[in-house]
Amino acid sequence: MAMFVFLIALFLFIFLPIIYMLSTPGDLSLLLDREVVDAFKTTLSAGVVATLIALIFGIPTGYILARHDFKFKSFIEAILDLPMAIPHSVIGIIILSFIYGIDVIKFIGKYVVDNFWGIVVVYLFVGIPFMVNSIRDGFLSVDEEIEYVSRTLGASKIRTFFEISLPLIKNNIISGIILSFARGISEVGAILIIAYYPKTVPVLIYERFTSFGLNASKPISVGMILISLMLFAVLR
Amino acid sequence: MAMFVFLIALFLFIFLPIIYMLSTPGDLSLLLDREVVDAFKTTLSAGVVATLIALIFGIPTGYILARHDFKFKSFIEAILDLPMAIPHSVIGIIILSFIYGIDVIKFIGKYVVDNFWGIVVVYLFVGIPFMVNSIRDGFLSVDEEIEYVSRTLGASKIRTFFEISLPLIKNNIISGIILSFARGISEVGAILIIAYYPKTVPVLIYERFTSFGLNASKPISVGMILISLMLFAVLR
Amino acid sequence: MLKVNNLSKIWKDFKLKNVSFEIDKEYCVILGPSGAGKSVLIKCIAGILKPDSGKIILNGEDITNLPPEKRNIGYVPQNYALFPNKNVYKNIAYGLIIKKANRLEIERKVKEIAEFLDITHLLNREVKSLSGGEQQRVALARALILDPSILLLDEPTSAVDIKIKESIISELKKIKHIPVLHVTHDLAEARTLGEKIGIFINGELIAFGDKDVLKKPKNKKAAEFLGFNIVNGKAIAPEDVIIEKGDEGEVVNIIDYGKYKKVFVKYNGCIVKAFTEKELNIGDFVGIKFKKEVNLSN
Amino acid sequence: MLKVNNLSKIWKDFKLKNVSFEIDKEYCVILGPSGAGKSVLIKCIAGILKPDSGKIILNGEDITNLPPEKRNIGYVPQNYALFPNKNVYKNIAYGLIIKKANRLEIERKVKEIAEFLDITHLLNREVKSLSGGEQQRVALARALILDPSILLLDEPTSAVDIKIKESIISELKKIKHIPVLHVTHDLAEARTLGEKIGIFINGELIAFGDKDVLKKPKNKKAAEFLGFNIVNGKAIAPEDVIIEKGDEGEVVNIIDYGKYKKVFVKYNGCIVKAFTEKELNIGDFVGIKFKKEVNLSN
Repeated sequence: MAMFVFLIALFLFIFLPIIYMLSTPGDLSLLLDREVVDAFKTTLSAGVVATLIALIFGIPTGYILARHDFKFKSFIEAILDLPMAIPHSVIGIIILSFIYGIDVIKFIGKYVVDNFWGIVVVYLFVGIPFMVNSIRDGFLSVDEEIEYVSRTLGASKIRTFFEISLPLIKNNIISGIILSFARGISEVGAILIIAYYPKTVPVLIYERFTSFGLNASKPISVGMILISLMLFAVLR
Repeated sequence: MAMFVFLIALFLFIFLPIIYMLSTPGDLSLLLDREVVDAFKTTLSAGVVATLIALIFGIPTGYILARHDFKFKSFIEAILDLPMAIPHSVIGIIILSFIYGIDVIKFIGKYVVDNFWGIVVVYLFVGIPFMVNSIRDGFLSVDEEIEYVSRTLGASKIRTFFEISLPLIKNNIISGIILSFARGISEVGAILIIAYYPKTVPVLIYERFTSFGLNASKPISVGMILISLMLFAVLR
Repeated sequence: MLKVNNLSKIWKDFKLKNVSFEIDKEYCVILGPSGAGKSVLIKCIAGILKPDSGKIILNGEDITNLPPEKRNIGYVPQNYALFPNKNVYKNIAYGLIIKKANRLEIERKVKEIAEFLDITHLLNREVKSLSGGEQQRVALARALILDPSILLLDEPTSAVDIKIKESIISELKKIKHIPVLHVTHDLAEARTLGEKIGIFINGELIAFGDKDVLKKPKNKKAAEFLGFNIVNGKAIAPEDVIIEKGDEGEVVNIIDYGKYKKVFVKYNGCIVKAFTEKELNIGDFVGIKFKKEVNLSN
Repeated sequence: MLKVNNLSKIWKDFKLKNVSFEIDKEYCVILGPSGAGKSVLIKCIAGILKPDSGKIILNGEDITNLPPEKRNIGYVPQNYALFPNKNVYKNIAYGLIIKKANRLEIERKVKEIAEFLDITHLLNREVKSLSGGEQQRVALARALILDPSILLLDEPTSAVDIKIKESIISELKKIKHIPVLHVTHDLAEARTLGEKIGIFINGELIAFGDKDVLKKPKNKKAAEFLGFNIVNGKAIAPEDVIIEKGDEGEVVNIIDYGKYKKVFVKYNGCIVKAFTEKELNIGDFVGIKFKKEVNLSN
């Protein structure tokens, strides 16, 4: 039972700062400030767009990874996981170097750098592993025999996919959406490098902190925490 | 097979920028720059310290979560997961607010703000969920009957823990170490707020980028990617 | 009528080697130990696996390269694989819905098949709440509702206990109107259900024919799998061993199955299994007589 | 000697209700359906679960509140639970190593027990490479090496096929020197091994005594679990049903077990199970006679 001391220590280390923050949010009317509202709009809409793209590409990708064997499969899986392993500011540098480094796509630069679509690109980049893994794990948990039976009963491969497999992984799709959305809107390191403007909430929090100090950034942080907690509650 | 288009698109979206970056690293002699070497030292040593602390607290915590049922258990598990859900710059604000907000611990501020230990605190905060989850999942995968048999054979609870359970989760401990270490050294949002100094590598990359532009930050980024890739390779 | 011609397939650790057989409108049981590749055979016929070589002909049509949805084959996998997101009714109706049958016809047919298999009371249940035996019947109903050209059963009783197994066997006996191919490792199932019987070991169909196949193993491997005693190169079924008074063999083990005892007798340097209703103890000496012997080819 | 006194325990979905019994240096089999709580009983005696009330006395000492490591009890769980990170030798030696026995003594004892259970050839193997039957023997050796005051076996044959089951039973028969408490759902195991027999249904020990317990069920539940036919409030063992010529009953199902057939006969509105060696078909009419009947209390 002495072990409980360690558990309680870790718990308090995380719990106390968060609960203190939520109980002393500062002047919440700051959340109505035009710049703050715009930042929330930017963050959430970029999150939605990036998550939708991740979903559209993630479903077929997850299905293939769960159901097919092919050359270099584990290499491809490793690459798709890689954004989780790369430091955040490095991700910004990687994306920027690539866009400016390859002549034929240089023109994309103006749509990405300091642009809404730059935020989407970063969110997508960091969110993909969460989406793909959730969906792949979902398909892996669906017994293949169920799909086989559906086919012997007259449903084509594509029909079986939509009638049987996809409905069975509903929960994995939801958690993929939440995880990749939450990962996206959390990002600040890569965003500072690629798209300082239009400001996302984490960037604004950083800016307010450096320009006006802790109290100026607290209410916005509380707003962001509440969104995260909501997503997190849905996930569980 | 049309589905493969989606998989290939996602793969290239992640793979091309990274491989381009690695193939055009810029002037790698920059890595020998005194400030760069110091930043690597700071980052890695803070990572090691934070990971060690996480390990020491994570093993008993993971064991309790896997083997005991108690009131509020799922609440505690949720809180221990929470750092994964909170945006990075918000984490900085949360920790800072807490330290400066509670009178009796205000003195800690000088050991944390712009200090090596501040980096450790942040790394620990963001790394805990990875460590605890890996270790808990490890203990969950150890059949309890094995522990029971060990006890009927004369080993006390504590002896069974060290002779049987702990050796069986070796791989989970290793992945817990890598994941929490990698998560730590990736962090930049919270670090910018709590401990800009001593500079960690991600902070230095950000600073070089804003002060001298893309090319000045590329070689350092490549160095950081290589470390991440190495850790990632060990993990798999 | 199903005709399988020189079918070969390597899949994971399993293989089929040149399997050929033919069945008419009859109940065919293919018997083999676990891991012999029986499921691979079933999956090739269902169209789930593509054979490496060989032909599958169903009612005169070469279906070797048809996708499963075009074969009209009823398939009941080992774990039943009910659709977990649909209730029993929807599971059974699935094939008809896919075929866009009209609602009244679907209702009528589901009712009919549910009555036939005695599961009318289950129709509104969720599949998660069903017992193993109930799941088995629902899976059977789902396959039979489309009037398939053949029914494929993969170890239908391997996941249920003995009582349910006996009741499933009695349901399966009712299926008379279409050919059935049933693979199993269970001898009692083969004896009870099989009109045609195949013996399948290590990817090869080493015997195929009527019930006599079970009584006349061709080689040692088959004889051992069928539980025969092997004495001096001859195979003797345990039921053909008569235990008498005497001192030729020593009883080394006895398992009491209630109605009779299975005894293991050390005889001529080997262990002979036999059944008896006599009261015996370990260490007793007995006489042994063989009612029937089968010569083994190798 | 083990004495269990009014033991009660609620754990997960299982419960023990006031279980009392006593065993000497004998082989005791407690028989009950899966889910009856048999494992809970074993775990309470091993000290893994703490009973809610009641006493456990082993060789005169009250061990109810002792931790498992102080009880000197051999425990073989259902899944064997070998230590996967140790080889067979280290698994068997574990208890002696914990007790800090000297190396030579450990070697000698491991060798001895390995010979007794015929697993000397396995000592250097990794446990992952063992078959179910081999794992079972290693687990047994690991428990027996400490000369426990009692050996607890939890469904020792539930994970293996029939051939291995028979060989495990023959190993278990060798254990004569210490009391054994063996729980199972398998009737043949109880008949073959049990010197004392208990019947355990729904957390209650409804019968306990010598082998006769299996032949004289006290109530309907026990009779049904033991496979008896229930006709007019009387229990008749299937082996006590004689199938003759006649027209009292209609054969509704036959399972062919080789040596004999199990037949299900519709008789007086109920289904009577019986064994016969006669050639019968479904739909045949037969006569029925009961050799022995047992009156049921409720």
